[in-house]
Amino acid sequence: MSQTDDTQTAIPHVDPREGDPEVTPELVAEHGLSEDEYQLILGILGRAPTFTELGIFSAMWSEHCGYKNSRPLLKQLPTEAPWVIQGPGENAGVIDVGDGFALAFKIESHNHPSAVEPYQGAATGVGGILRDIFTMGARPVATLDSLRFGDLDTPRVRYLFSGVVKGIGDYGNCVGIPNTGGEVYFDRGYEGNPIVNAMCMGLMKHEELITAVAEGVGNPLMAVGARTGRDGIHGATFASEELSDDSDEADRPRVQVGDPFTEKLLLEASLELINSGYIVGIQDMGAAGITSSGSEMAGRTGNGVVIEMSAVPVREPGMTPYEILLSESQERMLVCAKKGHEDDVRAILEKWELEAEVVGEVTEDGIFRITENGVDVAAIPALPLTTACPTYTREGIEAEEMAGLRARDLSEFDEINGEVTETLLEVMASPNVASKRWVYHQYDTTVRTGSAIRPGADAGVIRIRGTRRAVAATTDCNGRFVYLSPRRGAQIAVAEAARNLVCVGALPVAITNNLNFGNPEKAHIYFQLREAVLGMGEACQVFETPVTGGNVSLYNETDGRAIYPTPVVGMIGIVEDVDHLTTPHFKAEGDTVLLLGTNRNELGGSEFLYHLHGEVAGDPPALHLEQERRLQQAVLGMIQAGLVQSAHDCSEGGLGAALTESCLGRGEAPLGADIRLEDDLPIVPLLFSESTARVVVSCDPSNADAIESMAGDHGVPCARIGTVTGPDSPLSIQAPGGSVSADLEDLAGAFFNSIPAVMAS
Amino acid sequence: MNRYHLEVRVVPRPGLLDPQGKAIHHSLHSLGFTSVDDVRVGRAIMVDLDADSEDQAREQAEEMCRKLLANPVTEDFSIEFLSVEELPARAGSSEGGSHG
Amino acid sequence: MNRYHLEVRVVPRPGLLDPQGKAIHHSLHSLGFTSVDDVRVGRAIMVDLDADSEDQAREQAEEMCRKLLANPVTEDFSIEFLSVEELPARAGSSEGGSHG
Amino acid sequence: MKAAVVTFPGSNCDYDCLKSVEQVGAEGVFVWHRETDLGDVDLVVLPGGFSYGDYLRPGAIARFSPIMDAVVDFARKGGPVAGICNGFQILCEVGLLPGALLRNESLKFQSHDCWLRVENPDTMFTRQYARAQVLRMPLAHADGNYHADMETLARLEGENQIVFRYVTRDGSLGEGSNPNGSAHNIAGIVNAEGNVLGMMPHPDRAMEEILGSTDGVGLFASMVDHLAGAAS
Ligand SMILES: Nc1ncnc2c1ncn2[C@@H]1O[C@H](COP(=O)(O)OP(=O)(O)O)[C@@H](O)[C@H]1O
Ligand SMILES: [Mg+2]
Repeated sequence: MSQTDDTQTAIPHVDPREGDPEVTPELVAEHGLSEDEYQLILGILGRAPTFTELGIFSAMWSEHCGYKNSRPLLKQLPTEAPWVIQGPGENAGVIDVGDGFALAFKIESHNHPSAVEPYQGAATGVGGILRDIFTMGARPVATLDSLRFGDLDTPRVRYLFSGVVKGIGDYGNCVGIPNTGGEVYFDRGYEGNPIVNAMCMGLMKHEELITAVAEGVGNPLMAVGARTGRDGIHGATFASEELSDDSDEADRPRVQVGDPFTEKLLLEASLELINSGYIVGIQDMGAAGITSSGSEMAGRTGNGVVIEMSAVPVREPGMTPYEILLSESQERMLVCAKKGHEDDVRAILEKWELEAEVVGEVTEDGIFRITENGVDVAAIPALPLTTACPTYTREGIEAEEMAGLRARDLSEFDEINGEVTETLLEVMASPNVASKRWVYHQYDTTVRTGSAIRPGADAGVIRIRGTRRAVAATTDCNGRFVYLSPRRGAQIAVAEAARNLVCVGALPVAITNNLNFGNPEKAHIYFQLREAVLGMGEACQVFETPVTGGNVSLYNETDGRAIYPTPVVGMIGIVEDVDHLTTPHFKAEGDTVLLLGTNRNELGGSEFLYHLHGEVAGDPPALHLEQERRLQQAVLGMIQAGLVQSAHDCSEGGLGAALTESCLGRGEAPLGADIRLEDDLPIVPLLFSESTARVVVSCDPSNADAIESMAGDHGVPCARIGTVTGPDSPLSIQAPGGSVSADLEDLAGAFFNSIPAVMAS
Repeated sequence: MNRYHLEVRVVPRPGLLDPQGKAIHHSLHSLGFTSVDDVRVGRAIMVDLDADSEDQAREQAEEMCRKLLANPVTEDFSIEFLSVEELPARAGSSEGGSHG
Repeated sequence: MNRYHLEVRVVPRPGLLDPQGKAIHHSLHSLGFTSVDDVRVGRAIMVDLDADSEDQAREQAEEMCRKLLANPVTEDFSIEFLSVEELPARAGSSEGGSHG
Repeated sequence: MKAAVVTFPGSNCDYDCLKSVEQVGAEGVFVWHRETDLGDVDLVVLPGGFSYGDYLRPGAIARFSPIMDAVVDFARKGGPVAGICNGFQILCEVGLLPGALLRNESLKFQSHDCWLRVENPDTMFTRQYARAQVLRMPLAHADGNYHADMETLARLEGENQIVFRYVTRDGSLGEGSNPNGSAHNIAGIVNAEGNVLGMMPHPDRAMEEILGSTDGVGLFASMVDHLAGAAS
């Protein structure tokens, strides 16, 4: 291994390539590089970059690859725990899940491509995250998808929504990876700038873990999988630009088309390769294609690489090194093989009807060197290329209007003139509360027979065959809360994710995250980013869920309007014994219903306010991290002690929605409930506040005492609020402030049919 | 007023990957059709359309493509007239072609 | 030896329900294209094929359809020649069309 | 007893099917589609998935895989062949079963549990079920809409070749019973000889309580049962 300092002295001179444009200040600017950044490049090279080198720097130093604006903030996140095997910096994070198994998991955004072409944008997003997982040596066992769109009442939004869902489904279904959960929000805050985050988790034995390194001087680099075309040239930098009205036009040539069939072959071939022992490292050619995979694999070891462009299998004639290096054609990998085993590698790929070509080799000089028919067209020290990208710590100031928005007095909404039952039906029919069945019925949720809990519960669960164990996963983020109060909003996202996991019987252990924000060069956006990351870190400390990786998507703006700050949390939990698995649905007539936690008058940022009054205002619900923690420990304890029949947390739609969902279940065997609430709160905040740290459980009456005393032990408020009634009884709620009596059929109609009805229109 | 039978042909834009075409091409070769040199797969949308003239019909068809039938980001379209038959004039039929 | 650019059009058998066509027909009407009177959706398979003559090319294309491109139970096919270019004669090219 | 599970490029239920045959006591072996010989197996399963990406038509390309000659041969000799989901589509394309599977009426991929009624318990695939027994299994497909011409449908009805029909939870053919538009609510059929089965729903995903149903066990157990009987 050579030191970078002595390579610094030996940067080869590279002549400009015949036919390439001259590097001018304008061209530098077009590549999204600032004057200072360009100076830095001159310093690193000791000379002016060639056109090809400029493209390489611009991709590697884009926000997407270089984390210019986010790296200093991300440094503050907790990343360690005894069970963390691989923290941030690799293709994916890895944790120990027991019995010799490890879990690789990560989330990735494809917001901009999906805004331009929803079907292919979302599909290729899934493809990318799958490759991040199986290049670690893990077999993908589940995907999740976290989605945000504008309000469903415009054809454009319905087009984006259905295109994205079809794209995610068609790709994942074809590769044969079950979807196990996700979330969808509709809010004008995402109009024109949808969010498409895809998460994947994969299982492996500890010894199967492999990382993306180019090691062993002389070892061959092989391009594996699909051929390289002109797709998505500059996608990485494009993913860091604001969208403008004409982006439909402008971005056409960049659209990448996914080929899930090739992905499936690549998945099987890669796992076979990794187990064969013929390779030392493997990385997806994701954003910035060969450039990022090649330089990062080298950078991680201090080695260099040399790659010959004419050896790269291309789809179209006449591609320049610039195009080949920056192409984002899908379903490609860069493999560092063991010298002498090239043919063994080829044989495995051949079996899966895929190509593998030697395109270069590992060198000792620490230089990322690109040749075209033997002539240098780029030569850049790998380490600075991958690590010297300048980072920016900006000034963050909250927008003035926010304080006022939070202070908004919401008492005017406390009472309803009219039937509370009607209001409950309206809230249940709101697309943000209503069942997302329309979405996940388009996803294969049962392939490979691992799905112990499918979408439709608080979290999805995949069992680990041959053990008693299972892994649970959820994605959560209420962007309205983060918008109104970034730090607390991010804390609530972590808290809700953890709450969802304990409700199915899992112990939360780690998160991946996707930071979807606007343009960080704006002070109020940077404020949101900084505060949200702070809040996320604080919550992860308390819940002991370190961050093992994630993804940053900035510049999510359309014509200057930013999305709600949306730090999506993808959390993993471990189920010790599948006997503990618990679902939200009431199980038996006569069971006792209990509420753990406290109802509060906290309508701020609620779905009730948005859906019925079009307002996004008020102070989001309070969050006491320690209380929340105690509640979750109590719930998990009760579940593991076998005391509860069902558990469901309160989130969008509040207690009213939680009770309704517990009654309806999956719509197959709904049960009524007779609920009596003592709280002297006005009926609206009582039913629709989205206060944190609350879980509705049901149990056999004989276990109610044990549950109460266990809650007491944890210092968690616990109240018997009623009993489960029969299939023909309504959901009836009596409270000092008012009452509800809703037929299950009406509730089911509102909850299950509202999204299908809109989408059929 | 005539009834035009036309084909709207929607094909993936050049340069874009066409996985389906690739797979069919490969399969044709292994079936022995080695003289096949390229395959791209699109949609053939057969439309029967009432209009006063071929120009009017074409104009409508093109607008349908822009609005619904083709995805401008990934697909190109072409329109081909296959046949035409005359319709007995009926009241209001001249509005047949109007649309918002 | 010429290179023939042709379209293989594969459409659902008449009488066979075509939900896709029905759906498109419906959306076209709701978009105001009320003069549309029927829609059927099939595949447009664009094939580039080397052959000595149009007859030879057609013969090959028809066999491709019978063997692979169309499902006789549900689909009809038709073949249309779009354009042709001459290829510089090369050794063995006359075998280009042969297949088992 | 040996069961071959054929793996095509793009198969993704091969593993589930292997587990299923093993669970009922058979020895399962994967057979790669490029093989030309099935080996000394007693039954063949064509698993679900997206062979060749379902490009062109589901099953259209896979049916030309080298192994398919051996499968057709095995079937013609009376060997039990079960095609599930994509396997069903392949069997139709290769002509071992009549009809075709069109795009779902919804035009969407559909993934959810469905209910099947056992119409014919007297086949080697269903002997462990009772007539009119209602089974719960997941389905997951975009092209499960069974179609055949009138004569064929009449023959299927007349010869008891319709093995499974989609029904509602309570076993009726009423409204909401047909998830994909299949003619006569057909979910599964056998050939005239009764040794080739095709079905769209997934018995291989209904083998354990933790998966929500064990109603698929009967199908695999029936085959093993039948072969054991034939052997003794
Ligand atoms: N885009 C999606 N993909 C898959 N499953 C989804 C999606 N959106 C929602 N779901 C499922 O619907 C159920 C309810 O979603 P949500 O209301 O977000 O749950 P919660 O409020 O408990 O986080 C969950 O099981 C979730 O996994
Ligand atoms: Mg929840």
